Formats: sequence, structure tokens, C-alpha cells
Amino acid sequence: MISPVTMRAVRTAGAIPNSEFLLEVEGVRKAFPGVVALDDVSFRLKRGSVHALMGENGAGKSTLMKIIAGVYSPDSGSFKLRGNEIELNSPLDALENGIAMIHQELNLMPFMTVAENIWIRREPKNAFGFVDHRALRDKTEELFDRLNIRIDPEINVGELSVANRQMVEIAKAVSYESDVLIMDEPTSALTEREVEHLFQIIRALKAEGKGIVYITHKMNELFEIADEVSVFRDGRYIGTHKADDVTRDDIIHMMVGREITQMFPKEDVPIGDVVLSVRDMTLKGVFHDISFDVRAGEILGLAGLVGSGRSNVAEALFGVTPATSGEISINGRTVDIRTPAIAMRNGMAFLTEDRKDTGCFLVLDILENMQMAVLRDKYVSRGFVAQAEVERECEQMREALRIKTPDLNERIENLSGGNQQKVLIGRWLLTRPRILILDEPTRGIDVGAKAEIHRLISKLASDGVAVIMISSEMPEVLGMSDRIMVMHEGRVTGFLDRAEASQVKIMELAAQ
Amino acid sequence: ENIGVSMALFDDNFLTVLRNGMQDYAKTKDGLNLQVEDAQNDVSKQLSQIQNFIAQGVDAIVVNPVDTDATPKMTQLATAAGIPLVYVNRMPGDKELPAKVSFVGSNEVNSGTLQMKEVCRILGGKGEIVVLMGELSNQAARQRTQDIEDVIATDECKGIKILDKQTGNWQRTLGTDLVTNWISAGLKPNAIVSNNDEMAIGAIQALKASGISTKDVLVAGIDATQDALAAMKAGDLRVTVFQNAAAQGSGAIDTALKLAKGETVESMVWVPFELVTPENMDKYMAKN
Amino acid sequence: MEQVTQPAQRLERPQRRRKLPSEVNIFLVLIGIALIFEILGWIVTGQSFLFNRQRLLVMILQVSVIGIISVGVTQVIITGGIDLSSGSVVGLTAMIAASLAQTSDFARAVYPALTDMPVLVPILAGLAAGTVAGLINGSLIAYTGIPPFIATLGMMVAARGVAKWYTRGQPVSMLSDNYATIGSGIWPVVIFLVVALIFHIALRYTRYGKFTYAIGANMQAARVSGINVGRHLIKVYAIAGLLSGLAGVVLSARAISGQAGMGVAYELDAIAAAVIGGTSLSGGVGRITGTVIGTIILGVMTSGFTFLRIDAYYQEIVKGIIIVAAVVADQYRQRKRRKA
Amino acid sequence: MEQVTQPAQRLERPQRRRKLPSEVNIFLVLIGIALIFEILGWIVTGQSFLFNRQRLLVMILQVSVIGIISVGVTQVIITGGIDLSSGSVVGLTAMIAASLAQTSDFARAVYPALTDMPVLVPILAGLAAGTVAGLINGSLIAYTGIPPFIATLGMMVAARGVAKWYTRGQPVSMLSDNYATIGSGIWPVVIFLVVALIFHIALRYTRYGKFTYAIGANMQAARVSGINVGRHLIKVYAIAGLLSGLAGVVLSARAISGQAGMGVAYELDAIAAAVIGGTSLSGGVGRITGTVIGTIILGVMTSGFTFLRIDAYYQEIVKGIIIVAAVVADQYRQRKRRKA
Ligand SMILES: Nc1ncnc2c1ncn2[C@@H]1O[C@H](COP(=O)(O)OP(=O)(O)OP(=O)(O)O)[C@@H](O)[C@H]1O
Ligand SMILES: Nc1ncnc2c1ncn2[C@@H]1O[C@H](COP(=O)(O)OP(=O)(O)OP(=O)(O)O)[C@@H](O)[C@H]1O
Ligand SMILES: [Mg+2]
Ligand SMILES: [Mg+2]
Repeated sequence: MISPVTMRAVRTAGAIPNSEFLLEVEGVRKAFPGVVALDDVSFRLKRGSVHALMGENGAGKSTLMKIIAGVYSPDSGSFKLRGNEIELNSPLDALENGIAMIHQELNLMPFMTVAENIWIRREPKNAFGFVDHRALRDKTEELFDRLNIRIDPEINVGELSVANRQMVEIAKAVSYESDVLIMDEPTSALTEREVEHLFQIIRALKAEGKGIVYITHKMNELFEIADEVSVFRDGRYIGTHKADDVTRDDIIHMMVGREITQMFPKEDVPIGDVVLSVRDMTLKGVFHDISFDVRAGEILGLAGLVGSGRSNVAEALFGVTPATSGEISINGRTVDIRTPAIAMRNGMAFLTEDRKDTGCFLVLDILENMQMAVLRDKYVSRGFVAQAEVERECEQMREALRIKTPDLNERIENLSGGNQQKVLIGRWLLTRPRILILDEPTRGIDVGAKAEIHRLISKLASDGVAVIMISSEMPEVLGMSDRIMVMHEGRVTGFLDRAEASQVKIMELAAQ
Repeated sequence: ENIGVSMALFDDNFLTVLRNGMQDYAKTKDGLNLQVEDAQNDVSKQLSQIQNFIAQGVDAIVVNPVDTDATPKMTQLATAAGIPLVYVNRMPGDKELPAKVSFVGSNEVNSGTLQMKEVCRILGGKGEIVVLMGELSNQAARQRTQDIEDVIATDECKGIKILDKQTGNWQRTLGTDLVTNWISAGLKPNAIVSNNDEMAIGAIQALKASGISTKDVLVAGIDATQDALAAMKAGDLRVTVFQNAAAQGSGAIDTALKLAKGETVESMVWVPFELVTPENMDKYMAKN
Repeated sequence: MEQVTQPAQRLERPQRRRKLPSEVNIFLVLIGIALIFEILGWIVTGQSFLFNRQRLLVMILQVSVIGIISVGVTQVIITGGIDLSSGSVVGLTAMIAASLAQTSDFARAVYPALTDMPVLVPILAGLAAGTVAGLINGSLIAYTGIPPFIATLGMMVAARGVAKWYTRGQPVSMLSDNYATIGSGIWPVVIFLVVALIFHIALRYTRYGKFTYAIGANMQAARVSGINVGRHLIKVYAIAGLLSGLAGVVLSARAISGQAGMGVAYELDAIAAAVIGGTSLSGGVGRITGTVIGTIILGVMTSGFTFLRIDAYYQEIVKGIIIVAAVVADQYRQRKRRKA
Repeated sequence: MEQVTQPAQRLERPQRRRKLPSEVNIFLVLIGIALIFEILGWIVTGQSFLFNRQRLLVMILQVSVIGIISVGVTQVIITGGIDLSSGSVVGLTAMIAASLAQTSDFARAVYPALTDMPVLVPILAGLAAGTVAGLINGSLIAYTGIPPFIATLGMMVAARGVAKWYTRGQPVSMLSDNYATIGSGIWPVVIFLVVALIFHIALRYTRYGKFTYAIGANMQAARVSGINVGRHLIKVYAIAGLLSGLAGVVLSARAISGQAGMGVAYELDAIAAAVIGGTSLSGGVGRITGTVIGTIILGVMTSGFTFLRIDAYYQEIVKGIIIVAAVVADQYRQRKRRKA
């Protein structure tokens, strides 16, 4: 066993035995109360390769990576770095041994600037030992130039959109210049353009001989970037293959243990009357003159680049940040939606894009999380909640959505990201909305569950629900939407029918 | 014997002397066990302490009441349990004290009166004063301030005018700040009359810092604490009032012991206030 | 390519954990503290600490006023807020209630025309005054968006001022016997426990409770879920004020006197009781049962000190250590169980 | 998959907003309050409130002890914690420092053998005692994981106990003239402002500062960035303790006396000053400049009340209202600017 300190010394001296594997993990086990997250798992990462990790939500991918990054300590198992056995006791140990990680949940300091976030603990100092803010800015700009990122280094991270925060996380991880770079679903908040951009970065790193662990639920990414792929299921290691040797269906089969036939099971349903009609909706400085209609049974896809204002439009529709002017009518009646409560009274539901900030009640259990919205006007008499009834409904929803948890009294905090997302979808489905707004509904959701959610959305549409779906995943928008509205810099740049829509046409409208 | 003592407050300089008086006196008595509790100025804590003492089965209880208006309840609790009770220093608000209940202390009306009469005498019955009040929800503060006003209402002191009265919460630094604020507001009082010595000392510090001589402004306090007497020796403090804490303490213990033995005692045992001026200060030097 | 043959596994693991409520921990801490006093009691005084009816009553009696406040404060803390004003509101409502509970045979009554009133009048006046203070707190927080700390700190200072101004610092005494009854014997304990029971139920089984937790867990998410956060916060603070008012009534009835200095620093004890009982200051977590246990721990400590005749100088030192140790022990046990 | 060829667009909006530091707001509130007193002054007393050197000095002088504490408390709050123990630590360190600053011509010195010491001895003793208290706070929080509220509440109770026990409640007086100098004239103000300046720089321009903000903004993020959160928290609480110790020294030097009851409730004023000055109790946000302004607002208020000879009974009521109004005004201006 070599201490991290010695390791560091060895590494800086350059006297590393050039073993084939950067990283070898053997027989790792990790249990949380009630859940065995990892059971006898092994994993190896080669130099100069991209190793994709696939698995259903809750398969244990993030847990394994957090162990490698020194966040969790495993219950048992051995760990070799560059051929040497090593023990990591803290994230700092991992960083100093050349392991950096982009976490699935964003881990940034909102009130600090982009530059401060990236270089925290490594701030450049001047001759007097004070932090040199100019150098800090310069270093960040240099890094951003190299990575081709355009974000003001001195803006507060709290003011960035989710996508830009993700880019900051990526830049931060790259800035450690570490040998092992773990990316846990880095693209879940990104649109195609940034994804491509990220891939360029990854290819460059690969060429430098670094090892990259890449976790994703997006199949197409896998075949574009990965050299090898390992699959996990239920905390167990299933197998590793060369990316070129396997097909999509092979992997899905390994992941879920059965076939998934149709990814975008869009049913053709009769489109009804206009349910929601928006005219000239404007929020000064954010979006302008937004007009569109959604009909019963219709799925309206909202496409656009990151920061095009799609989420802001959705927030305005639901009364979270109401628009300054314009008109919204529902079933032909003009409504003034100033608060989410009013929106809900009008049969609307809104799944937000930021799970952590506006979605989950982290410290509450799954049951509470799921029932919170529906209690506004159901299952309550004289103030008392009809607990048994709600619980039954929630239990059904859990089964329908295949949420992986021992029981509903688990804190939502302890669920894997994808399962959290399913709970939130369940929350809104319980309210039986007539207008459903979904902002990135399948972010971080595994293929199997994604297919189910798509089927669910389809089913809702066929029941006459009007659906507005924002998605940064092209195939999803193309596969699910009856019509696609494309936005660019806060304005609508065009509508595309299902028949005429294609990736190229959307990009043309989105980039203008 | 076991005697339970509930003090209104430990943080008070005067009450500390009183407490020490009791404890020193108790040490001279064989087999006497004092258990002293701090009510931290909280009536409800004090009630609870008495109830805890009763549960304990002590032979007598001595109470230095937080709120003299809340004593009927305490009297009632002790009487119901048949345990002798002695109030010390602050006069209980009961209309009448039943058997086995007594009070040992000084008549608070006298302290402010003695102080103000002396100030009035020195000022020759005319002039302007400011008053530093103690914590407003505290009875001694109100009583002493009332005494000052009563004295001014008498014929021989009619010429005295109160420019302002504010609370310094018994604290020295707040006294300093208040007086400095007054001076900067242009007030030129002939005397500063304080509800206790601590604030009076604060006033002296403020005067000195502002370059005003204590010869020109008379400062008066109450308590005759060590610091106060030192200030008096230095010629800065001209009037204070001595309250015999030690005598009150030993008196209270004595009375409690007598009651516990079943002897009868007077329901009010008075320990008089004494005016302290530079002339007679030496005799108080080692007392409080 | 190896073929995965086994059928899809059950997603749900079969074993259903039996979860003990988290209050069990702090309850064990309470039992532990009591037992230590019991053992020390036999060693030091040769008496039993616990088997003394009078002492058992006093233990809870002396903290029942704190306990009543603490039930309200717990709710406020669950929303992620804090209420610093409770101690001052106790003082104010004690004054107001007492001033309407005076007997006519007292010459210096505050309202000579309003003596010998039915006992309900002072009680309702006290509750109303507390509720108004709470409403002001809640409205400030909901409509101006200032931090609860500041809103209730302002109220803390101002309410104490009003209490002193109300009778110019004079205590209010000579209260009617009927009124005094509320504070005598076992009544304060009964009132405390009934209040605790009501809000235990309210927090667990009503929409009011669910929304309270939701707001504390994630205010933004609560808003998006259609909860009128502002209105709900006003309710919660008003209830906290109401309970402070009730505490003021009980306290003045217990002392048979209303005093402007009553209740100083009670807010700290009340918050401490809630936090010792497992309520998290970051919101979303907490239970009334825990708060009740936390309150009783404070009471047991006070009685235990007197019982063991611990010198008053050491009492505070030991009290400080016990508060910390209780929470550390609680956390330690919780962590251990989680590992197991 | 089609290839994206055009260069990455500017992802962020280009306009660089000119940002005024957020303290400007609360500074305007301070100016506003001062002007109101100035105007009322001319109306009521015919005098200027502000153009009086002595008053300007005393305005800051009377809050400089609070101010020194508040600088430490601000840092603690930025990490997302709280320090309730500062008032008690002031009392304790005042006692300890004073006991080592006595003159030999005093018969009842605490340490008769240690009188007439060089002035540095009591100062260092006071600072050391404060630092130890802070270290205990910090270690409890870092190693046991109990909430800062509980750790510092325990210290608040225990330190006050130790202060009382130290001389059995006797005040410590007859301090040397050298020692008294620290608290006389403009010295406390100078000490306060120098301390504020040092920590203003430390928070803005050193890693210590960056870590402090990072931990408060997102503790998990700080941890995965490799910051040793526990060790840093210990530092921050130790510094807060050190500054409380300094405050205790200044206060006892100012009063030329050490008393166990010193500093009661100072923690609330210190926290209020920080929060009025824009420090957020949820952590990650706050500046020393704001805290200084918040402190001065408290001082201006006190002087203003005496200046206008506002009846003592009304002072607290008005003080409560001003605290709330100051923060409301600050928030209102900030929101308006954001909209603009
Ligand atoms: N801190 C925790 N406490 C308790 N259980 C946990 C904790 N973290 C993860 N788990 C559980 O461990 C299992 C594996 O979770 P993990 O986050 O590793 O899944 P994942 O493969 O990353 O899923 P996803 O694709 O949804 O991100 C899940 O069942 C989850 O509920
Ligand atoms: N809290 C905020 N403060 C300042 N600007 C913001 C904030 N939130 C969003 N913006 C900006 O508003 C614009 C639109 O953001 P929005 O999130 O609506 O875009 P989007 O098309 O949904 O993109 P995304 O894929 O990132 O969700 C972006 O330029 C973003 O930077
Ligand atoms: Mg994951
Ligand atoms: Mg979006």
C-alpha cells in the first residue's frame, strides 16, 4: 500500500511504471442502508481511451465513480492506480493523484465567479501571497480559449444557465490536467452543439494519453466517442466490450436484461381543439413576441440552442416568472397566470429542468415528494390528508414508472438521479393535467425508462392532454413531436411539422 | 440543616456581596448546608427552583425575589409545603406575610431618597440633573428613580430640574456612552444621579474623557462598591449609599435557622441604608 | 459477445427495512441522562431521583412554558426560518393578559374599569396579542422578503419595548384566582402536552403540515408545486405567535403577576429544545415528539442539578456540555445505525 | 451524425453589467437614517446631529466592541454557520484579561502574585482564551458534525458559567493605567477599524477568504474541489473566538473592570450588524464593509435616540422598527436595481 503522498512524489518524479491500465478496481462493494449499490464490481481504464459506463438508473455507476474520486470510501475492494495499490481518503487525495471528476449533480459555488469556481484551491498568488485576480482572469480566459468556451470568467456562476454551468464544470475538471477524467453524464444539460464541442475536447485529451470514463444514457454518444464500454446492472458488473464490437441492442439487452423494441413510441392520435394559445408573450430582455397554439392530443416540441430562452418561456407560461406582456388563453378563455397555483388551477403541470433547485424536496421522502402537488386540490378533506389513498396512488405510480427503491419512505436524496426524475414526473402525473409542460423530461434517464416515459407522454397525448416538450436531444424532439417550435435568442424562428422536420432544418432555424 | 437559596441574579455586583455574606456566615455554623441557585432574573426559574427545593425537602428557603410582585405565589407554595421562607433584600409584594415567612432587608424607598437629598443639599436646592436609570423592568430601578422625583417635588429641592433620564441597564459602559451622548448633545447638568455605582463610574469616565472636571459635575451612585469607594477617594464620586449586604445575608440565614427551629421572628427585619460621603467613607472601605 | 440470459431482476430488493423513528435516539439520550442522575443520586444523596412524584412533576412543569413556545418554534424552523421574538412576545402577552385579569380589590389596577373580568377575557387578549405579533413577523417575511432572523429580531426588540411601555415597567399583580388556576398544579404541563399533541397531528396528517415541510425542504420547488408560500408562512408565524401568547398567559398565571422582563432569552431555550429534538435549522426536518423530548431534557437537567446540589457556578458549565453531548450522542447513534 | 462546422457562438450574453458593490445600498440607508436624525435634530433641539466631533466619535465608539465581534461573526456566517457564543466569550475573556491587569496596590487582587504585569500579558491571555473557545466550537462542528447553532449555544452557556466561576462572581477591578489605555479615547474605534480592514482584505484577496465563501456557497462542492472543509471551519471559528477575545479585552479596558455579566446578548447585536450589512444567513454571501456599515447604523441609532431625548420606553420600539426598515429598504433598492 502506497500512501497518497508517496504516490504524488513518484508521479512528479515521472518514475511511473508504464502499466497498460491507468486504473484498476477489483471487487468493490458498497452498501447504503437498505441498498447494496455495488456488489463485487471490477473496472479497468486504459491509457488514451474513452471508457463508457452504461447501466440503468440506480445501477451504481455514479457510486463507483465517486469511490474512485475519493468521495465515498468502499466497504471492500482494492484499487490500483498506474499499477500501484493505493488508498484514497478524500477528494483531495484523488485530485492530487491525478483523478478529476465531473459530478452528475452540478457542484459549483453559485455566489462566486466562474474563474473563482474553476481555480478554487489553486488560485494564482502575487508576490505578497494575495490572490491575483488579474492572473485568475487571464488563466481562465486561456483555458476557455483552449476549450473554445465563451463565458465571461467574472460573471457569478449563479447567473449562468444550466448548460453553461455544465461547461464550467467541464472546464474545471480539464484544468486539473489529470490523467484520469471521470465525466458523469456531462451532456445531460447540453444541446448537440455543445456536445460536439465537448467531444472535440475529449478527443484532444485522449490524444494526450489520458483516460476518460464517460457515463451517459445517450446511445448515439456512446458509438461516437467511446472505445470501450462496460455495463452495470443492479450494482453488478455485467461485462466490458470494444465499442466497435457491439450494437445498440446488445447494450440495451445487457443493461435491462430484455429487448426494448421502440425508442420513440409515438402514437398517431387525432388532434383536437386548441387548448392553450399564446399571443405576443414578452419578458423584456429575455424573450419577445412568442406566439403559438397547442391542441389537445398534440405534442409540441420546443427546440433551440442552449440559452435560446425555451425554459424561460415555460416558466412564464406556468407563472413562475410571469411575462411582462402578452396574452395567454386556455380553452378560449384569457387567463392571467401570475403564480404556479393559478396555472395549476387551469389544469397545467410543469416539470422543471433543474431537479435539484426547483424539483426535489431533498430531505423529504419519495412519498412526500410525489404527493406534494396533488394535495393542492385532491385527497384532502377538512385539512386532513387521506394518507392511505394517496399512498396507493403513489405506489401505482412507482410501479408504472419503475422507480427503483426499496420503499416509498426513502429520502429522495438517496435515489439515483434518474429515479429522482421519475418521482418528479410522477408528481405531475398525479395531478392529471390537461396541459403538460415538460422541460428536459428525460434528462439523466436510462434507455429503458426513457422508452417508458415516452410511451407515457404518448399515452397522455392520446388521452387528449396538450403537451409542450422542451428537449435538447434531437432524436427525442424529432421522434416525439407532432410539431416543433424552434427558438433562437428569445424569439421564435419557425415551426416545423413532424413530416418535414429534420435535424438539419432545426439547426438552420436554431442557429439562424 | 439544609437551606435552599434562590438568588435573583448572580451577575449583579451587589447581590454577589450579599450571596457571599450568606455563604461566609453559613460556614461559621456547624452542620449547615447552603444550596445557592441562580434564577437569572427569571420569575419562572425562581418558582421552579423553589419547587425543586420543596421536592428536595429542605429545612428552609431563602429567596431574593426577581419580581417582588410575584412573591405571593412563592409564599403560597412554601406555606402549603410547611417550609419556612425568608425573603431577602427585595421586599415581597404580599399584603401580609403569614407565619413562618419573613423579610430581611433595607427599605428601598430610603436609598434613592438618601442619595437625592444629599445631592440636593450639595447643589443648594437648585440646578439641573440627568438621571441614569437601571434596567427598566427592574423594580429597584423604578423605585430609585421614583425616589429622585419625589425628593425633587419637595419644597427645599424644587429648584432642581431633570434634563433627561435614560436607561443604562445597570452597566458601566452604557453609562459612559449615555453621558457622552448627552454631553455631545450640549447638555450641561450640574449633577448626574445614577441608580447604581457602576453607571456612576461610567459617567465619571465619560466626563474625564470629555475633559470635564468631576468638580464641576456632581456624580452620585448607590451601593458603595469597592470601585465606587475608590472613585470617591479620588474625589470623583461624591455621593453613594451603603446597603449592608453582609448584614442582610447573615440576617437572612439567621432568620431562616430560627424559623426552621420553630422559633418565632418578626415578619420584617430591617437593615438600614446608610449615606456615604467623602467624610465618612473610611468606615465602609472594607465592607462591600 | 457474452449473452446475458437471466431474466430481468426485480428492481425492488425484498427486505423492507423496519425504520425506527429518529426520535428514539434522542429519547435514549434522555433516558441516559435521567439514569445518570438516578445513579449519582443514590451515591451522593442516598435518594432516588426519579421516584419522587413531586420532582417528576416539577421537571416538566418548569419547562412547560418553554415547551409551548418550542412547539411553535419547531414549525417555524421546519419552514427553514427562525423566531427570535418568542421570548419578548411572552413578556408582552403576559403583561396584556395580566392587566385584564386583575381583581377589583386592588387599588392600582391598570384598567380600573376592567377588573374582575371572566377568565376568558385575559386569555383571549393574550392569545390575540401573540397572534398579531406573529402575523406581523409572517407578513414581513412573506411580503418584503427580509430574512426571518431580521424580522423576528426587530419584533424581539420592539415587543420588549412595548411590554415595558405598556405599564411603564410596573409589574401587574393581584390577578384573580380563576386566572391563577391556569398556571397552578399540573395545568401548565397539561396545556403543553395538549398543544404538542395537536401540532404533532397537524404536522403529520394535514395539508398544513405537508406544506410546512415542503417549504422548508425547498422553497422554490414548493412554489412551483403550487403552494402559496407567502400565505403559508404567514400562517406558520401566526401560529408561533399564538403559542408564544399562550405561553405568556400560562407564565403570568403561574407567577400570578405580569412583568415586562418575563421570558428573556426563552427563544434560545425553545430553539435549543427543538434542535436537540432533531429539528434541522436548514429546514424540512423535525418532529414535535422530538421537541417534547428535547424540552424534557432541559427540565431533567435543571432538576438534576438542584437534586445533586451542584454548585450554581458549575451548573451552567455542565449544562452547556450536556446540550452539546446530547446532540453529539444523537448524531453518533444515528450514524452508527445507518452504517449497520 | 452531421458535423457542426461553424465556430462556437458566444454562449453568454455579451453585455457586461457595471456592478456597484451591494454595500452601496445599505450605505445609503445609513445616510438616510443619519439625515433623518439631522433634520429632526434641527426641528426638535435646534442643533446639528452630525456636525459634532464628539458625537461622531461616540457613535462608533459605543459599538466598536460589537463591531470587533461582528467581523468574526460575519466570517462564520459566510461559511453558513452561526456563533452564539461571542457575548459569553467576551464576558469570559474580559474576566481573564482583567485578572492579569490588576495593580499591586489593590489588596484583593485575583492573583496577588501576578499584579503589575506588562500590558501584553493580559492582552495575550484574553486573546488566547477567546481562541481556545473558538477552537472548541470549530472542532465540535468539524469533527462531530453537530449544527453550529448547538455547538456555539453550548459554548455560550458554558463560557458564561466559567466566567462566573472564575472569581465566583466578584468583579475584577483596579486595572493598570496602561491596560485602561486600550479602551480609552479613540483606541477602541481604531482597533475595530484595523480589524475590519485586515479581514476585509483577507476575505477578498486570500485563499482563506475564497475557501470561506466556497464552503458557505456549497459545502459539497468545496469538498470535492479538494478543500479540507473541517480544518478550514476550525480556523474560521478560532478567528471568531480570537476576535471575541479581543472584544473582551477592549471592553474590560474601557470599563476598567472585568465583570462576568459583560457582553450579554452582544452576539445578537453582532449578528444583526452583519445581516443588516448584507451577510446572508444561508451562507456564501457577505462583506466586511457591509458589516461595518451595519454596526455603525446601530451606533447612530443609539446616539440619535439620546440626542432627540426619546423616552426610554419608546427607544426599543423604534429600534426594532428601524432594524427591520433598514433591511427592507436595502432589499427594496436592490430589487429595483435588478429590475432596471
Ligand atoms: N447517499 C446514498 N444513500 C443511500 N443510497 C444511495 C446513496 N447514493 C446512491 N444510493 C443508491 O445506490 C444505488 C446506485 O446509485 P447511483 O447513483 O450510483 O446510480 P447510477 O447508476 O449513477 O444511476 P443514474 O443513471 O440514475 O445516475 C441506487 O439504488 C441509489 O438509490
Ligand atoms: N437566473 C438567471 N440569471 C440571469 N440570466 C439567466 C438566468 N437564467 C437564465 N438566464 C439566461 O436567460 C437565457 C435563456 O435561458 P433558458 O434557460 O431559458 O434557455 P434554454 O433555451 O432553456 O436553455 P437551456 O438549455 O440552458 O435550458 C440564457 O441566456 C441564460 O443565460
Ligand atoms: Mg448517476
Ligand atoms: Mg432550458
